[in-house]
Amino acid sequence: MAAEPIIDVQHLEHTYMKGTPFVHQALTGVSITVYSGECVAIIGHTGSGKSTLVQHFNGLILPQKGKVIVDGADLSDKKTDMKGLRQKVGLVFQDPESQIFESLVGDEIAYGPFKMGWPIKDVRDAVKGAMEMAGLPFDAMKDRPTAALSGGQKRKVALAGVLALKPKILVLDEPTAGLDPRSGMELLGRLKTLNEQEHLTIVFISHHLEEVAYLADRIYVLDHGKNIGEGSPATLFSNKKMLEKYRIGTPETVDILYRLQDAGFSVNVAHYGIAEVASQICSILEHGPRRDRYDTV
Amino acid sequence: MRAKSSLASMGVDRMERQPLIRAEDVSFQYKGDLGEKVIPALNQIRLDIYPGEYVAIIGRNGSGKSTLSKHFNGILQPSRGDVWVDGWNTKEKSRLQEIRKKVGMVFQNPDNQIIATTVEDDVAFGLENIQVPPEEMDERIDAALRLAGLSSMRRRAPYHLSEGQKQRLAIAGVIAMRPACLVLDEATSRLDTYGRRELLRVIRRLNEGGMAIVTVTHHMSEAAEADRVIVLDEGSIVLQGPPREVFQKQAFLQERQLDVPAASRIAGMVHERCPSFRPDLIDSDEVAGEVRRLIGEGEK
Amino acid sequence: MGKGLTTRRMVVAGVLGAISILLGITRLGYIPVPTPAGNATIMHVPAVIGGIIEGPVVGLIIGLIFGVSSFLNASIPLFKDPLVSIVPRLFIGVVAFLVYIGLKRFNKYVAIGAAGFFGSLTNTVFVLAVAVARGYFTLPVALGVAIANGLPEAIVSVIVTLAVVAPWKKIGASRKKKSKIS
Amino acid sequence: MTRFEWSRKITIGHYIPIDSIIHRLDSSCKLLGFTVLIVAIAFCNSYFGNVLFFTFALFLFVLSRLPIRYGLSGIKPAIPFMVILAVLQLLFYGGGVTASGTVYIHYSFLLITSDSVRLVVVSAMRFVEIILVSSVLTLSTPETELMHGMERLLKPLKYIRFPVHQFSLIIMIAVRFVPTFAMEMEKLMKAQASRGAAFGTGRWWQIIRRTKDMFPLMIPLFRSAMARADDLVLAMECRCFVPGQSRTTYRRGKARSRDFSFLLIIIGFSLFALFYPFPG
Repeated sequence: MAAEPIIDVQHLEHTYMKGTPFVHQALTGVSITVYSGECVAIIGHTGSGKSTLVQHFNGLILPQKGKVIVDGADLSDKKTDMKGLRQKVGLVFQDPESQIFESLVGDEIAYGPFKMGWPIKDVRDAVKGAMEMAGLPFDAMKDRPTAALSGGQKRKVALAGVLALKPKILVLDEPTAGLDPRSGMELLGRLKTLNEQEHLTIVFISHHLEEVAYLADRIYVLDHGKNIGEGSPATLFSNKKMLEKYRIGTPETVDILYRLQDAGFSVNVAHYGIAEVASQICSILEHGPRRDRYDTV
Repeated sequence: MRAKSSLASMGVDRMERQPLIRAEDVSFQYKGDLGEKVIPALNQIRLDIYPGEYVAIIGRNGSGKSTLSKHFNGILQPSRGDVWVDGWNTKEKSRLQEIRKKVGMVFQNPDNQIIATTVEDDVAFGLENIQVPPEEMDERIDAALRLAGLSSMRRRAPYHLSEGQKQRLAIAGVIAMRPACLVLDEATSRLDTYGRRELLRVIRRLNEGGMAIVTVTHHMSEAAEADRVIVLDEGSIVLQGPPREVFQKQAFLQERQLDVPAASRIAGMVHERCPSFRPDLIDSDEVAGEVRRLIGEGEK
Repeated sequence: MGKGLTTRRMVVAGVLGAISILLGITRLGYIPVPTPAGNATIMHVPAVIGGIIEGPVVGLIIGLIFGVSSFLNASIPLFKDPLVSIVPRLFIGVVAFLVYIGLKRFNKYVAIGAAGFFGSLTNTVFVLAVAVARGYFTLPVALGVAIANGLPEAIVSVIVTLAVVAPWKKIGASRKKKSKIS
Repeated sequence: MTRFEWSRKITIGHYIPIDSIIHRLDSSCKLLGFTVLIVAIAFCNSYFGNVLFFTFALFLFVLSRLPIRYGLSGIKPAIPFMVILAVLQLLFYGGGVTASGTVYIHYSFLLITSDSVRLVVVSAMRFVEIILVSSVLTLSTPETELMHGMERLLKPLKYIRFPVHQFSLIIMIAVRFVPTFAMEMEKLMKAQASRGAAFGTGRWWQIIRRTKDMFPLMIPLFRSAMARADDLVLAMECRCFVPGQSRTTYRRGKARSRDFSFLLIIIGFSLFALFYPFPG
């Protein structure tokens, strides 16, 4: 992992509807750093400010207080080139298929590149590349009507529409929400490939801890507009107090380990994969209880 | 193991009771637009749902599970076969009102089920339709909102609610009509972990109060809560039974692109290495309990 | 067109009415094109669309919703007069429906465009007619506005109506088989 | 770039929850009374009648205990329009001189008569009066109450087979969905902007191009509206809704004699100010 920060957010605050009775402070001082090539998950329950935070990354919301630096550009600086920034940071919203408006797949994906004013040949190459990254065969799909696609395919088209701008950073707001589990798994697999093979920096919001565990190198936990925890999935899932206090929930496998721990068995919560849990249980059964009472007071 | 209060889980009782919903050889085809070839969405489904039962219907995308659930209150009528609700055929148009009063239904997107501009008016909407006397409405609205955990929201506008609260409002709007059965068509699929947990709590409470629940879901941990799981594939019922039996057939389910709860997979894996470990476990509580049981026996 | 207000027609009237209100209370209803007002409004387009897809009653109700919301939100004296802001709007969807039905057999695509055009002109002409009758404008001024504002607005209306209704009615999809990048 | 953050600010009603006689009025009586008043103002052509209406509008504002600045805030942005309109009317409306009218100025095409002056003054007054009256109504009544009031008001029309329930439900659905579409629209704008969209590009005369810039917003918005409509129809039918079938009503009117006296006063006053043959 390259140790170069590509997104640097310091003490960021944001208040909606300032000066009205409905004033609402969504961010109360977030500081997070994303390094180039990383895959970072942002979790926290509804209303914790996750969406507000990520909309700062491509300048849809400008910092009111605090600092946001994306790939060297300071977003508080009025001279920052927004168009360039939005090309560099691809933001995929929740239910992105709702933004599809062209009647043909190819045109839909080419919308962004055309708006950037690229020559037609580059547009074509960009669309082709994006479709392949999103798992849509170019020749078979580019002239298909968008109306006839399945839910999973529509989401891929929307993703390709963002990838076509060749972003360095991909930001996704609940990428698998509303998809059936199969399509969701496939999409996660694509994202993992993009991160590992195309070296795309990925930041994503998720409620789904299994998904976070699968994809993320590092997790930030947000609560009431503040980051209150950070770490690898293993360190975070080992922090039972935090999971409970901030209503984050626990993946089922972690939950089993906690229950065993509560019963006095010595288990390692950092090893929460299904096979790992099974083998931990087997070793308890095979080698006797090995209750470690000092471990769980 | 798990104590279920629902009467229907006791097999003896089931024989004597009349089914609330009965599907008899139901086949269904969507009408194609311009004579394109039509694939049957449902194929000779036979199914009984009993009062107070908690049933989960699972299956991959396009397996027909949503289509089936829409037959239970006459939104769709079978192309062949019949669906009976409390003795009434859903094909009888004049009975549709009665049928829908018996079988309430909640869908995926809560925003598109809320009609009124305040929470209480929305719950009242269904009551007005079935001509509940105005004097009785207040009490029914109260009760429904309390069950759905929304009592403090009565005068709120729906757009001030969270997604999870909106979905509970949709449920309140249905249960105020006092149906015998609540059908949930992927009602939790758009909710976050917390919202889903709250919603499941409401559903469990309703079931404990005697309401039959039919839930169509992608979430196996949700299906594990039911008395009976029905697996649909290509429009046919391919497997049904209590969750612990169904989720043991992991290879069979995986062939049909269905997962099983992580607890069941772990139980299966442990069982392979330690045969004394029960393979038919469905949640984390049971897995931990089984480890305790075996260790406890070993210590004796 | 069928009988009375079905549930479907009610709901379509409701959601399109909501869009009409939304376009009116935000700047989204204005498209910056060269007219004396500086932009063309598309707030009446939901009424046109409602008239085309669900018939005259739906068109009329959406027109009414548009009218009342434009009366309540008006900041121009002309539209704070209910006779100017509400009454003319009732006819937008009805005219759009009649034009669509009349031309449908000839060519659906043209019929939709024409409905958009005449629906929009109905708005312009009726509003101006009442305004003249009420003494806000003289006839020559009104004629000037009708041409300078009404025509661009009608063109905008045709484009938007076609873009929205044609895919919904599943026509026009066959017109284009290849994407631009092919 | 704050233009992306607007959906939260959308309000349809402008209700201000304070307590006053006007706030407490039964909404159907209030709605009827104010409608009559607004229509009467719209038709009033005399100076004297308008002075009366103006005074009455101020009186209502005082009764409602609403800060008068809320009423004035509706007038301020309209002042430039009022001036332009007044000039237009003065310059071009001279031709409409009646027998009883007096000619003040007549120079070449310019013709200013007592009638055109009256037109200018009266339409400006009418505008101010209607602003005041309609803001009292919307500031003192929550939107939901307004809708219920309307439904009760229209109820007698059932006897001429006007679908009152259906009509009020449509209005309810429209009001209910405005905030939903506002949020959706904001999300669409942000999502398309993230793909490099710019709204209002091209030269000023490129009408088609400028209209097409709105496609990424308008097409998804309408498609979503139709999809929501499909869902909502199902949800309503599942809750036993059958159009035209009789229903009970949760919200019943509680109009008392006080409300009826208010109604009578307002109607009586309107008729008087409108039809009494004031001199001049």
